[in-house]
Amino acid sequence: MPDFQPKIVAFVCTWCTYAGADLAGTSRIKYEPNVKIIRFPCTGRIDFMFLLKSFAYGADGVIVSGCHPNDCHYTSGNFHARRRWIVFRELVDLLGMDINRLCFSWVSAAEGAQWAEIVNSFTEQVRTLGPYKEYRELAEKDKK
Amino acid sequence: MESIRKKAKELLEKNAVQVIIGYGEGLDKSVSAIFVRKPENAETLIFDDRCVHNLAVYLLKNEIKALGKPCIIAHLAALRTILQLASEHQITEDDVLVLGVTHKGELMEFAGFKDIEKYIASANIDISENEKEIINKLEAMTREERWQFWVEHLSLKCIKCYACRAACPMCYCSRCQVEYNQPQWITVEATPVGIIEWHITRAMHIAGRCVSCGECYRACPMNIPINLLNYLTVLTIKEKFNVSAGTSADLDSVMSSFKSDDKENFIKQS
Amino acid sequence: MNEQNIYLPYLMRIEKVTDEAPLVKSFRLTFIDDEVLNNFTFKTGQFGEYSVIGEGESTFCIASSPTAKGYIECTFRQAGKVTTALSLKGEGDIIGFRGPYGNSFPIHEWKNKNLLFIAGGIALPPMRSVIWNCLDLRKDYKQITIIYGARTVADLVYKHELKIWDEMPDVKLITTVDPGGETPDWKGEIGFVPTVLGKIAPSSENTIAIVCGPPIMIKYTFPVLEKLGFAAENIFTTLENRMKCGFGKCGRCNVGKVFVCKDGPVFSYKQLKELPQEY
Amino acid sequence: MNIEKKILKYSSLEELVLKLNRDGKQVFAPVKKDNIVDFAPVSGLYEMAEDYIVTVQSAKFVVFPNVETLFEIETSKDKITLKDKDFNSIPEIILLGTRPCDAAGFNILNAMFGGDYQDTIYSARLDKTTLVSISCNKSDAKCFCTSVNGNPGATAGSDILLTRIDNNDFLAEIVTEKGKAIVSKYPELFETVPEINKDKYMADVPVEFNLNGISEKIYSRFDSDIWLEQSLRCIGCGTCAFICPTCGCFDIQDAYDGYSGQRKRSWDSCGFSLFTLHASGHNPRNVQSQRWRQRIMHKFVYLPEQQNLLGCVGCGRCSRSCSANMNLKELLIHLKNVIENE
Repeated sequence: MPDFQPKIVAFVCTWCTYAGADLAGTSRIKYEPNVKIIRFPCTGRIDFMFLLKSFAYGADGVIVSGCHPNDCHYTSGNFHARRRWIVFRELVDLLGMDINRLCFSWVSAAEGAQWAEIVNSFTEQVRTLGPYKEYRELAEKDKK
Repeated sequence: MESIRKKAKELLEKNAVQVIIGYGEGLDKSVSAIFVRKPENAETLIFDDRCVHNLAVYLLKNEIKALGKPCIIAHLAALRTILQLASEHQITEDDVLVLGVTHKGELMEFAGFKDIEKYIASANIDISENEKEIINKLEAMTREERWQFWVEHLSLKCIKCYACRAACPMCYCSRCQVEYNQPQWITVEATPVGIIEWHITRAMHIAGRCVSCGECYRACPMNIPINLLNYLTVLTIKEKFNVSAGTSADLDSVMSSFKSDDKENFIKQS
Repeated sequence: MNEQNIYLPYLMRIEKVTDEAPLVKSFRLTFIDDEVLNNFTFKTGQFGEYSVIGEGESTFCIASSPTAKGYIECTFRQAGKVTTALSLKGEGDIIGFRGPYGNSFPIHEWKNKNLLFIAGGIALPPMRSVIWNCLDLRKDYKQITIIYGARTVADLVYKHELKIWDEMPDVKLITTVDPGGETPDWKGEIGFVPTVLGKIAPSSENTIAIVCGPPIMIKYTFPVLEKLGFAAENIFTTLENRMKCGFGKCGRCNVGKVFVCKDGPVFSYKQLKELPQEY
Repeated sequence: MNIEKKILKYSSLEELVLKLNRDGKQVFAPVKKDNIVDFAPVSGLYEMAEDYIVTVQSAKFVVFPNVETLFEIETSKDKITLKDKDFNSIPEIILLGTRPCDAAGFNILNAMFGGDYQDTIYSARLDKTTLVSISCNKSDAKCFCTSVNGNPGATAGSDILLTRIDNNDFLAEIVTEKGKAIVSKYPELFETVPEINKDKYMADVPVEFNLNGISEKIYSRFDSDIWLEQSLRCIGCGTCAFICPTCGCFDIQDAYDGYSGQRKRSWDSCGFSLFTLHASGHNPRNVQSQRWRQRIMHKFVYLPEQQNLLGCVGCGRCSRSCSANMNLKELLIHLKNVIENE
């Protein structure tokens, strides 16, 4: 699916990853425009339902990124998030959802380049996977 | 069985408790929970291998709390439920008198929650082999097959009767997330993805608190193996965080506590 | 009405929006489809299901009088999903309306009688409909007394119309606010509606009493009325229960044997006494 | 009115199912899957379950589905269009294998959805539904149809009632015009019948109680604590209401994404707390005993008085599927005893 443009949603924490993404911008680092960044106070605030709703409304891939462990502005938000994603990934994997469309990362405010690299590689990964039609088509049936 | 009746009668006569939550038989020999309040009715209590219901689900119901201090006949899963509810500050030692019962029907009296913890530490609380077998079989499938399995079982069969929520002793929220409509996270009616979102939410909200009593599966009128989703979180949490729910009355809530060295292999970090 | 899909609402345009009190608004609605407008009739006391298309439906009475042609009015407090969406609507926007449903105040039986209207807080809307209906047939009725109370002065709805009623020579209006709810220049009564009713003590001779208000107010008002000699069949009220369909199908609004939507919402106190406390 | 009787050989029933499918009808029959028996579309009689008392869910989904679109919504910047439901998109459905209690349930739903506000969506589905029921040759401890004006061979509500007789053939009682339409469309499948005594093939369902005339007594016990006594073990889910053939309560919700959507109706239950919750937070039925009382009152007091029909057909589904074992037959016996002894 070379010419497929995946829709990627990124839920990021404002103190680290968002600042990192900002740094990528100010340093003129190019990265795939497919990603739509949504800013949250902390990864601890990112609920698993946001990910499910993203897929239901048309996302093909979702990134969740925040501060490295021990860097969290609220000291432990990322630790709570880590436990949540460990359990959530296993659960949706058992359900047969495509966990290759989920990308979790720690990106600090100084890691503009790393952010660009993650977005580019993940966009490429989702591009090869193609659109996440099966979940979306099921969600369309919700409307009927 | 006889020892349970004798103990129950004695407790009611001494007014140590006001109601015995135990098992009884209907006219057609089907088993259900009964609430004995008079000593002379103690002989309606029974116990045999048909008595699987997790009676701890009744401990937090307002109309039952209004009856006064209960004594509960608790099998292993119910004992773990009581400890888990205690660790979540829902019940204290003097709220309930716990009468343990082994699967052979032997009565166990406990001095307090600490006593129960000792018994549970010695008991086998793992997920049963055949349930692990089913989960392994699911994990052996390809992703698409698994998705097809759950779409068929959940999206096309679940009728959203919420028996799984009502039967689960851990689902005691006074107003469940699906009962809020600003925003309406999960559709009220039984829509395909709405059903999947509901069952993921239920499994995530019970994660780290499920004592694998199997009531959700037993209550489901459509016989959907939804307990497998909870058991998967139980296995994951045991393996990754080395914690089992309902093993102590002062356990930290698994999903709202953490260890700085929790292990994982998927978070990208340069 | 029965060939048609009974769940399909009429589309209405919002002509006028009035801010009555904090979180309380009134809409004046006109029918977009003239054909519907021409043969739309209702009786005072009936209600409807007002819907924000895509959000859901909410149940309020028709607050305008049937004698006011060409439009209907409703008043609502912003409380849940639909009322919040409604309160964001402005003049010219389109909403849905299903109705009229339910029974109505038997105003024809009240001819040549005194009328005593007692209302509390946001329950004035159903009362307003019947008050204007009677005022428009003023000669049919003798003395009209209105006792209306709210928590604070700001919470009084239809402030503009209260003035009109106050200035009417043949209407006695008493407004009150709960103790502590008064403003420095407040000239009305201060006290809960049942106590003010006891103080005013209107005669029950040849008088019909109509009471609308929160359950707590109704509970304390009925005994006062009985003490004043009002017979139970001469006291009327409207009941409020959760509703979805509005015509006795969805099964939730019943009080004992009776559906509030189909057999109500208007009940006499005599009927109420025979019903269990399920509202 | 004397009901026309025919013989329908087993092979002819197989033939009938094939022909109905071929003629564009959807045939639903009880099918066993993941060890529960429930209605599902069948293309051949071989798919139909053999040994079952009743299906887990009732047959009401054909006329009152779990989710039903009331109308479509289309919105643009300044225009809202509501598209009425397309009635002729509703398929012709043949329900094969409903029990006499299921069929009797339709009469109660018809009364609730009819009346002065006729639900045209419900009646459109009803017109396109034909019930080819099969009488019961066995029952279990949860059945009590004979105690609520029914019996294992009752024809009420069915268009054709089949009764399995010797060598697997069926006695067919042609009850309604719809039944006659099927016979006249496929005359070759139906043969004239020698005199047959149907009763010897019927299940034996003992009469447990008789509720006629006690609805007033039940109502007078509105505030008795018998409701608490009976409902202590009820955990407050929607199972009994959702699988019950005579429960027709529903919720209305909008599904909308900003551009298009529907207003939908879906099953609801008086057992849920949200059912009567006011926007102010006040709830007239705040605890489970009040909700259990409403369930009994609606079926055994209000419906008999409003529609002069008992609101229960004694199929026992609620007792079989209830995880708290709220056994309706026993609870009604208990209720009757309490009333008689007081």
